[in-house]
Amino acid sequence: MRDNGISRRRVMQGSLMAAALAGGATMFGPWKHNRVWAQGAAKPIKLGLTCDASGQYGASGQDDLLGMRMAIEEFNAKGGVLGRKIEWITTDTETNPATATRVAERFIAQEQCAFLIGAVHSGVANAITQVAAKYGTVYMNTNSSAPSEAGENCSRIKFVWDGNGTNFSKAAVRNAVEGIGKRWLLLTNDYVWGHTTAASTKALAEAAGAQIIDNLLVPQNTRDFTSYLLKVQQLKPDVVATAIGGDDLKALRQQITDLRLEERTAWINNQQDWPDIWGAPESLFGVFGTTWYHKLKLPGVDEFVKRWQAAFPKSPIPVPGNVSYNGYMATRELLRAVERAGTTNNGKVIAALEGHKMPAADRMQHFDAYIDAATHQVQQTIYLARRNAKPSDKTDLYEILSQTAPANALDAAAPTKCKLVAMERVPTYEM
Amino acid sequence: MLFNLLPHLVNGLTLGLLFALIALGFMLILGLMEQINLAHGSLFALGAYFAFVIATPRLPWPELNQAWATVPLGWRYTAALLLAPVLVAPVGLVIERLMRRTYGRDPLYGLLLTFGIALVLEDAIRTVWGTRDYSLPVPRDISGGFFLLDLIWSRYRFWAAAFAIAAMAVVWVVVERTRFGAMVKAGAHDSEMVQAMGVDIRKLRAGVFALGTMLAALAGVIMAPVWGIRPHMGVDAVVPAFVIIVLGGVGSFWGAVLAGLMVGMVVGLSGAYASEWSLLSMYLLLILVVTFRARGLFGKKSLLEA
Amino acid sequence: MAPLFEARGLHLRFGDRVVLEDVSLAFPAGTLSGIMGPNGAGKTTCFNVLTGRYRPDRGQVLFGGRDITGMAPHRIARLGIARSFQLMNLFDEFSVFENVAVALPATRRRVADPVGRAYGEPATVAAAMAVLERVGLADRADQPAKSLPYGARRALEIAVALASDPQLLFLDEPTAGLGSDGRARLAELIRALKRHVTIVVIEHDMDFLFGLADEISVIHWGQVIARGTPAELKANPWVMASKLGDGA
Amino acid sequence: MPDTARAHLVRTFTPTMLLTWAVLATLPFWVERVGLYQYLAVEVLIWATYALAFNLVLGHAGLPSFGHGAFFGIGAYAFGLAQFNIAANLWVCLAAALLAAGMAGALVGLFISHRRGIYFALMTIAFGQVFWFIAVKAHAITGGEDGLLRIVRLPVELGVAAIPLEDNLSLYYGVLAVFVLVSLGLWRLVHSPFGRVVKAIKQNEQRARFIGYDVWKAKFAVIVLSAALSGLAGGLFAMAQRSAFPDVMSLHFSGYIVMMTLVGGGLVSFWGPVAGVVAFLLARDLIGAVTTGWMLWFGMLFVVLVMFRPDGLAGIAAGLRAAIAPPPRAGGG
Repeated sequence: MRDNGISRRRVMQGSLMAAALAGGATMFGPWKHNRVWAQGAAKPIKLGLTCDASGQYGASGQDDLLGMRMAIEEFNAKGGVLGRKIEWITTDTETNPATATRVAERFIAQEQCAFLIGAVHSGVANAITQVAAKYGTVYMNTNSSAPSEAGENCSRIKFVWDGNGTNFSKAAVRNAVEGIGKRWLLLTNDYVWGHTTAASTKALAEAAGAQIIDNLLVPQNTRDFTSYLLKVQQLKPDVVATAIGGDDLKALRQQITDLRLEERTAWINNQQDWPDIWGAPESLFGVFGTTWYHKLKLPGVDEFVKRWQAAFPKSPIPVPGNVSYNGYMATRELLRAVERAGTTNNGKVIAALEGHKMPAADRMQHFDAYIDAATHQVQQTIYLARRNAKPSDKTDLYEILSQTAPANALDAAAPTKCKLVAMERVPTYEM
Repeated sequence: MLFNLLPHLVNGLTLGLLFALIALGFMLILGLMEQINLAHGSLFALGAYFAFVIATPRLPWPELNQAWATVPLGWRYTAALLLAPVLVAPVGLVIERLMRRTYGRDPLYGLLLTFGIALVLEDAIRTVWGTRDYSLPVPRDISGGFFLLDLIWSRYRFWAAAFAIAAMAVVWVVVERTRFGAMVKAGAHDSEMVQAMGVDIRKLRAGVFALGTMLAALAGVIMAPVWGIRPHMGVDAVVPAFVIIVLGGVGSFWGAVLAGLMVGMVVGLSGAYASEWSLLSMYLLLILVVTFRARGLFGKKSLLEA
Repeated sequence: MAPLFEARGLHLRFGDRVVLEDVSLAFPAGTLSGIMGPNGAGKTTCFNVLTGRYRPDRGQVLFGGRDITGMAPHRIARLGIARSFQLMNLFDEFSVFENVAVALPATRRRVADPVGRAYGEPATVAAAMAVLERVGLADRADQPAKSLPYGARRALEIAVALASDPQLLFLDEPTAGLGSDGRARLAELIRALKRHVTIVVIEHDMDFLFGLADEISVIHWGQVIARGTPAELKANPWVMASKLGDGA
Repeated sequence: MPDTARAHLVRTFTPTMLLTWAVLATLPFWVERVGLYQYLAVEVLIWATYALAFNLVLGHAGLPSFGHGAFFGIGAYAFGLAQFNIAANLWVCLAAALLAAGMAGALVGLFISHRRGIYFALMTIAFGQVFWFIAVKAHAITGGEDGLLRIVRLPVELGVAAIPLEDNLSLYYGVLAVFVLVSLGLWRLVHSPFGRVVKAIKQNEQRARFIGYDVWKAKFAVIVLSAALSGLAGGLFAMAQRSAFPDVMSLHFSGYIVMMTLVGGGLVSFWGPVAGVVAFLLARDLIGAVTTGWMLWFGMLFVVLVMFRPDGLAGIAAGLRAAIAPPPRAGGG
């Protein structure tokens, strides 16, 4: 039971309704539940999976969902959490914040979800966060990597599982300035994620001694980059650092590789998501970041990939990538935190997550990771990669160039921007 | 300065030709039938998807697909270019069939009907092919880059622009120099007269719609390597198309061509010198022109204003 | 005395086609004037210039001595000039009553009122009913306009023009599509109206016009080729020979 | 003719109106019993307000606007910006939403009130895109695609007391109050002299001009009014969402409001748009829970309606009524 006013009101409405209907049959909603509990068993814990199925991040959202489902199935296979089975529900959030708000409201108020998981788009993540914060519902932002997620838009109830633009810049910029050249050009998607990422790249590059010769702002939904590419050629920079996202990047990639411009200039990209790569692998270019790769030479990775493939033989993408990985890790760590807390009480679950350390082996990364108590962001290994010239199979698209320890990729400014509200001011619940 | 500007002018020109190509089928149906086809973008997208199925190849019959895959890409691509529009044409004919109920009514109904059809087709594409992006492979001869003005240019882009010119020339000849075109133009203004000439007006309308559909699909195939293939590409195409039509003036062939070039120039130049404004530029151009020339550059008075 | 309405030297071209050439007309108050001419002679275009739909290239339109050349139609209408249309031009979704009621000066004065009840005052209803009474449609007031038979629609077309209580009424081919019965009734109606309002009628039907008009102008090729009383025109063999009235 | 007079005297309150209000007023007591949730009810009311405002242009004035989302969105942003920069007071913020959208409507109206038919539709699309683009682009003001966040559900200040609207239930009744006022006001409007003249212009612009009406001015007024009320609904939406996002200004969302209004029967019925909103949002929620391709099905339904019943649900209902009982005499209803 929620221990705020909501439950009492619900009871009152219920009795009013019962009186009105004079014992009439109760109707149930049409939602597709994944009921896994037998009659009489303990009440299951319900997770609301807020994944895009359409819009700009539809493909990523569905890949994210597979990771979450895999973690849930693993827990259910061993008897659930706290002796309770785990149920889940998902609805298309349409890569649209307004839709995400409604879905979050429904998951919390109507579906009585204990926790929410999932986001790729930062607007969607913000929308869900605002609703969740109102109810105190713990929310895992799996894949939205705007630096503001762990900065000005951080929240006590939200945990951010992806590496962000600043992390990737930190991992990439200094080496590039020293190794490649000092004349830098920025190619930036003209929206919040692009701007914040470009700003952090600019600061880091200038600190390393580079000169930013121009910053070309590319409107969102640009498909034809010819005029920018001509401009890039005219300006003749040593390095082009891009902060272009989603579909726009796919289009850019294709045009650059078609013209072989990668051979003339060094390109540094921010994070590239596996579902975006998978659609057009031939157009990978430059150096880019990721948090995980399915052919990392680490113990457990192969076995994890096999389990994933066995669970989702019909997945449009045949192997898990960073997006699905984040979905899996966020869900698994949330459920583990519930186990550690011994309750679904949100305050206790948050406490169990804050500052939690996750060994490298357990996360299948090179370095230990931890959940930053100040920003609620997972600080983890950041990989730089480029296109694999000698792939071992058709999924082997990356050549991993380096791994950066969390400490060296840390966004130092984030804690000053992030103001978490005190736990006492968060509505509490236990479901 | 001029030397710096020149590449962007060339770019704007090629872009403009492609925009004009996208708008061409839209223009035909709007100008000759006085029907707005908002599903134009979906037909454009279908053309790209069908071409993708043929060229990659991803035919739904495994044996045939295997045999076809051994054919060189050049042939597969050519087949896609020729076949995809033909395959999309029936979809256009179905839309025309549905639209018949709106003939003679307020043109608003045609607009609403095709808006609904566009939503349905976009979701159908999503259901069949998923939300992810695909790319259309292009034969080596027309892909890659070449040097011009000391810069690398996309070969495909010039090829596509040349193709756009050819397609426009064919349409011009069909509309202006053939009996079919004469009948269509007459039918647009006086359907009774055409019927008196012994022509089945319904077949004529279906013919125009089929032609418009094939042009939309053809534009989709041509644009696929530039824009990529994804469910949303239809909306990306239909919006510039209607901007160009309104700018050029409803019913004017040369208006559409000129407007396409203007939009291309404006988008190309703003992309280079005021990049943040490049997407907005075409709307501002539209509002500017239409404020001073109510019916666009070469527009005539039309039923659509009623 | 100056005529109520006067047009002086109107010229109008559409592209390279001259539609009106030096057309001068005068309609004295209290008279019924006719404009006659074959199809395409420029009669309706002339009407459109007189009522503000087109602006002439040259020339002047005067109403009560005031220059109204090129004035917007709604302003001209407010001065007290009303017109009917050759192709019927009604508010099809409205009832017969509302077609007239919306055109009343009382409604027009309240156009900026967004909360009051339209036609709420008994005087408004009475005024509308009075107009319908005059054209013989009072008993059909509640019918939808589009359900009326053709002849009744013709009458309503005139009623809408009358509703604004004009000083000058232009009727554009009021007999179009009417049978002989309908024409007779319409002639009756126009004769009755003539007592209250100055009327100008465009007509094909020579007999219809000859029976009603005080003076008739004949327009051909965009020019006024003859003018006179019905009797004078009947005596003009040239006018009669050209069978201008043919083809109703 | 007392009969005629009575037929044209429209009552301020009608049975349909009171029934609609009553159903909406009791909704929170049973919405969860039918498998729905309070927040959805809030959205239904807001979109219903928006649809009624939109139908002023589409149904009553016959102006096919495909860019109305801009006004809704501007209202939402104005509400948030007023809250942050002027005063965190409900009245101030709602007034800001109304005014800002009304001003945007006036600007657009200057360009389009003399356009007709499809040209009108195309120009509204262009303006809608411009506003949408500006909203995405001006992130310093609007927060760009991240949205304008942390908008507070402000309490109703009544001088002596303040009623909080924090939870969905109280917000619902707050929005209901606005809905009742807007629907009552619009009902009066469409039966006022101004409303009838607008209706006349819709049917026959030329004739309206020749009986002495300044058609452009009337259309301009309708556009401004509809934009302002859409903005008001947008302001409420910002409260419900606790944020404002550019997406509602996109071409798709502008198209959705046309769909909702038309499906409900806005062309023939005052209350039709409300039915359309309910149908659309329920379909989105119910079909959307089963399949992500819900628009495929709803789109087909829409296509069929446009083809066979452009008068929408209201037309179907009227058809059913006529089939059951002989039709009543025509009147204002």
